Amino acid sequence: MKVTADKVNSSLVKEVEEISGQKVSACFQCGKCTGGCPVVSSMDIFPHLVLRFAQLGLLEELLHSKTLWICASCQTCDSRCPRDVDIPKVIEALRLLLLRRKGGNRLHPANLSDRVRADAPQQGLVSAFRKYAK
Amino acid sequence: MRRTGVFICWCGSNIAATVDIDLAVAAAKKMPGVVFADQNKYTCSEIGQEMIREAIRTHRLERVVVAACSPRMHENTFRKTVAAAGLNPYFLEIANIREQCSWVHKDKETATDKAIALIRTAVAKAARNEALFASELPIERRALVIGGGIAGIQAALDIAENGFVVDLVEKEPSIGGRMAQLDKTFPTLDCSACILTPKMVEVAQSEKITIFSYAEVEKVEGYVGNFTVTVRSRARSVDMGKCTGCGDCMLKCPVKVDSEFDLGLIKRRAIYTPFPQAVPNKPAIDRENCRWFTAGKCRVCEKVCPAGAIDYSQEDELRTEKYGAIVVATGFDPKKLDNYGEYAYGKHPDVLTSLEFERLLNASGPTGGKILRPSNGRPPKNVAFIQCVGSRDKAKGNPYCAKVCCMYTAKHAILLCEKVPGARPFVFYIDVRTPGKDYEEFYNRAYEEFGATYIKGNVSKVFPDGEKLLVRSVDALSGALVELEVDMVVLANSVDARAGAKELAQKLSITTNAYNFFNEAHPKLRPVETHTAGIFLAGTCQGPKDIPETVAQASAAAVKVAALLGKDSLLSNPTVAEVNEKLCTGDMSCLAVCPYGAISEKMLEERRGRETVRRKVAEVNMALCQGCGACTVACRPGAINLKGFTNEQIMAEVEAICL
Amino acid sequence: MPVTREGFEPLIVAFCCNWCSYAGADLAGTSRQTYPSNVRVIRVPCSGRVNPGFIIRAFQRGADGVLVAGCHPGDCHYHSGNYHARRRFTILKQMLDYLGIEPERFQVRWISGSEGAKFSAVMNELTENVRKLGPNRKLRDAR
Amino acid sequence: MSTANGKIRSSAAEALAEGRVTLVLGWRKKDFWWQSPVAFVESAAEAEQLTFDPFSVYNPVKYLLEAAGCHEKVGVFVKGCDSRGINRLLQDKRLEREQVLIFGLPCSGMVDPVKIRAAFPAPKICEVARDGEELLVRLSDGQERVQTADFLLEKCLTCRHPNPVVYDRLLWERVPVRSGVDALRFARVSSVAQQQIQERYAYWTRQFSRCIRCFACRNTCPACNCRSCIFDQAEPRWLGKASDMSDTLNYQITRAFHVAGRCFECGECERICPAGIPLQELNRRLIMDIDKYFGPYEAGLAPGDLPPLGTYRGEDPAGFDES
Repeated sequence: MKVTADKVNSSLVKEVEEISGQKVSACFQCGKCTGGCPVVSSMDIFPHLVLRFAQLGLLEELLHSKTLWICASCQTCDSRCPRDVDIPKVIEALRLLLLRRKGGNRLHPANLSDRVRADAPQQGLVSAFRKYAK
Repeated sequence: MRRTGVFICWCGSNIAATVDIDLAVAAAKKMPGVVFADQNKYTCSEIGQEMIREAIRTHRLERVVVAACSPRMHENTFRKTVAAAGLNPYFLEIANIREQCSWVHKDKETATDKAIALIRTAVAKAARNEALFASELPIERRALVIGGGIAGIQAALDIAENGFVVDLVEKEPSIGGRMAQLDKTFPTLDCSACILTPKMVEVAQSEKITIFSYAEVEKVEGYVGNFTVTVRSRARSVDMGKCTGCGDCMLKCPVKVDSEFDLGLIKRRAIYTPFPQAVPNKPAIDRENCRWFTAGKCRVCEKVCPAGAIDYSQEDELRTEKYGAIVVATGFDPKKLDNYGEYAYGKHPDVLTSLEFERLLNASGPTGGKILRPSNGRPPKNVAFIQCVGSRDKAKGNPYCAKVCCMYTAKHAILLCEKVPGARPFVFYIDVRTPGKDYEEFYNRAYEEFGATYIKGNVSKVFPDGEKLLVRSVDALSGALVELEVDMVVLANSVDARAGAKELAQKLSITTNAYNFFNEAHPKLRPVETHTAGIFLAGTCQGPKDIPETVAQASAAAVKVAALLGKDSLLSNPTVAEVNEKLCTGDMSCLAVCPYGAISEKMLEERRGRETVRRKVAEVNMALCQGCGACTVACRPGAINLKGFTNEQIMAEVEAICL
Repeated sequence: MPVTREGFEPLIVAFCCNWCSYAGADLAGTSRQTYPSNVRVIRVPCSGRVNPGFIIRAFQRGADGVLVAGCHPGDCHYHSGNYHARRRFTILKQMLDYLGIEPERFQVRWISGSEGAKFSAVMNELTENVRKLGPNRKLRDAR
Repeated sequence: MSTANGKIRSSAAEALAEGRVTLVLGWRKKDFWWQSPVAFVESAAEAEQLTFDPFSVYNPVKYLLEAAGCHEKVGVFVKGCDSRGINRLLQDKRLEREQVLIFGLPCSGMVDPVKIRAAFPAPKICEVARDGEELLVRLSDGQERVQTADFLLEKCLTCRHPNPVVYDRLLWERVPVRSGVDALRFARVSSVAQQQIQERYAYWTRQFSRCIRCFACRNTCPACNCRSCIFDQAEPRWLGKASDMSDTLNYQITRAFHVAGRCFECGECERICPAGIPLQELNRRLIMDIDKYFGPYEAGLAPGDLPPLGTYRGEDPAGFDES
């Protein structure tokens, strides 16, 4: 694991912030989230470190971590965070990053027939993109 | 047209290299009203100034325009120059052709054009300049200090030392404040009382200082040099003249209530002094709890008082006095912990705030200085100190750092180890901050010498577990989860502004920040002044700080007060608002936007035909007005104007600058 | 407008409060942060002193852009002048826009005494934007 | 005779006869069917002239400025909109509450003569009277009944306060606020605002090109109650004398700015304008902005409040690029 300028400046960090609506940079690693996390013992990267990794652009490590799938989004951390960071949202953003990345969009809007595009309900289309993107 | 002289400065090559001075002089000569224009290499030099004085005399100049550097640089210099030649200093205008022209533009032709436009603008304004005179305001040579903690005490002593009379107003029955509640002080471990009480006594004994304890500021009027303040002294029910302070009443009083001074860890009586070394050392009856006042029977204190000093019929006393200056030193409140259920404060008796722990350490405290668990009266072994409780917490506390907790917690850890052999402090921190003389070394001792364990990790939750307390956290450095069984938890709760600070700010017309700490006039260069002239700040009412800083600020405020009260009179700023009563509608739109309370209503009597009619108009108090001009825009009919920046002057500038 | 904008040099009048923005302008000078000479500053004690009438008059007399610059909110030397200015000019700017007068010509900015670089950047930007808009003909009087 | 007229006449006559007031401001019928201007009644006998009909649109409040100076106490009849004008004068300290005896008239809307004329172009109209929900239009050749709602003034269709907000006596039952008022209130403003900037400029300059600077809008406006108006001052000359678009814009912008946060939508400016300039539209635009930026505010409801431009909040948003 190595911190480099490229990683710190990675656009992925911005993407995580954009998806989650959270400011990753706000965290000062007080650890209150980790201390109270009910499922922390099964995590490989602790919640406060998720934020630290994200701050340093160590996203590959995060995306391969078990933590993303262990977090139960119980919001205990969020309710105590003095920096007002909604950590479950950040973790959800990381999951999304991973989901969106897998395989790319198999179904692309451009490939749809005009009829489908005109008639298919909006919600159906969006969920179809999501499904096929996985 | 006013006979105007224009003096264009080269400023060496600073201006002359970019602005064609000859061209500018030629252009200036053609401007309306200009009867003389010339240039000088350095107008601010003695030769340059003499040239101005000479031209005023020989050309009978009525207005002077200097085209040179920024008015922020030399406006005063040149005002004195024209005054020396017999003109009103406010007949001077400056055209800023250096900072805002030659230094920021490269092309000589356009820079010269602009310089000429700026000179034309200054000439147009100068033609409308009127003679302005600073008026002299008398000064009341008496100071008021609000708050009798260490800040107020120090300020009062220093002002008195300078020879001025001081009234010190304290809300509680005794002065002393928060510092009186402390045990030892970092980083020297001096006993707080040992260094504070001599100062309290000094205040009591000073001929220049009068203490008004059990009293609060009710109303503030007036302005720098001439404040009129009403102080309400609450009915003490004890005749201060007769009371000898023997304390018999306090022993016999049958009513016991939580001691505020000891934060409810022990009881006091309904007639009480907050602590044994109180100054004045004379009790007050807390009427809300006194049996005579609540139930109409008892009068035990009256019976036992050998001096006959008990007086149940006393009433609040209002006293109005004039002051030249005011020092505000009202201190802080420890943060209430209602938002922090996770720390089990109030749910388990062994979870304490730092100030409560401080009382346990104190020899005159509830345990006589022994650290004992409130739950079972036994000394604790493992103690968790939790930092930043309600500090650095923008989610549900204060976003700012309370500044003192890192240091007093190091002190607590050391004192715990000293007092309870075998005890072990665990300090849960986010960052440890120890800037200050000998502070880092003190903190180093806490873990090197005394073996305090510092854990970087905010405690997530404290679980009461029978006799014990379970503390859950993480050590963010090692990544290890922390689960600690302790006997006591001490919460370093944040520093809040005093409840009531906002109301006091309104009374004083000073401002507060978002957290109700009083605002200084400038965060760096005017740290003890407020925006309201004559009102100064000392101590934690301005923001969290420790004792040395508080004392330094108090002394600084005292110097400011002394400098002010030492003057013979004050010169008022003449560029103040002025009401044209003919145009004034009296709707007081101006009053609504005045930040200084400088505008008031006045009843005008005027003749209309054969009748005398009365109507309301606005009136400006020249001493209060600071010349911002917000009123001039609020006034729709343009009836209120700002001297030195009148509507006429600015309109003329606009017209000239656009030519 | 079909006018050739080649060679059009806009006139920008900037009302600067004495305590922050005028000091910022001075700092731009001392640190030689250049900006176009199209900008001409009128010193006022406070942004709260600026009467909308001054702004309209500047436009009438040929200003192509007008800037009011004051202390940042919370930093007003007089506590609240810039807060009042903010309300007044919020209304004025929306009104100009509603009447079809390019709102870009009228700007309000907060520039502190330490923001010399910002002062010069704002002046560069404003001059450039107004240059693109072309001359102000809508409010200008006949003279 | 309608009961409304009966009530206002007896109320005025009573107050005058008892000496509680020495002057009553109301309305009376003038020469034409569409005119019911403000009447000044000083005796119980004169009170018989008073009328309250679909054309009593004139706001009598501005006259209080003069009247209150000459009379110890003045009676005044007010509709909902007029009553907000009283609060305007109270807030501006131009009137003391004790100086007026206020008769409140809940108002279900005034009729627009233009709409009537458009509906009855040919025959001569003799009288238009209210009859329940309908209007009775007496023509030279007979009479017709029409629905009142189709003929109301625009300002009445968008009126949020048809019932007086300040009064000593309410003369009859309150009327309900018209439904859909909120949607209509800013409809005109929004449709102009949605145009391109050049179209807006063209629209407004077309409107303002008719302005002859007669100052009627200012003179009639209860919010324009300064003793001396800046437009009349010579030094500094805030407003040029030339009749060009530049100074007309200067006048209109300044006028609108001076009533910003103070205009209570009585619409008198627009009604009185001889050139038919939609001044209320501009005033409403400012109301819209004040609501948007400083929070919803309606002038003329609480005389104790500071108007929006007389106060501020630290966290106010700015309507300009604050960067």
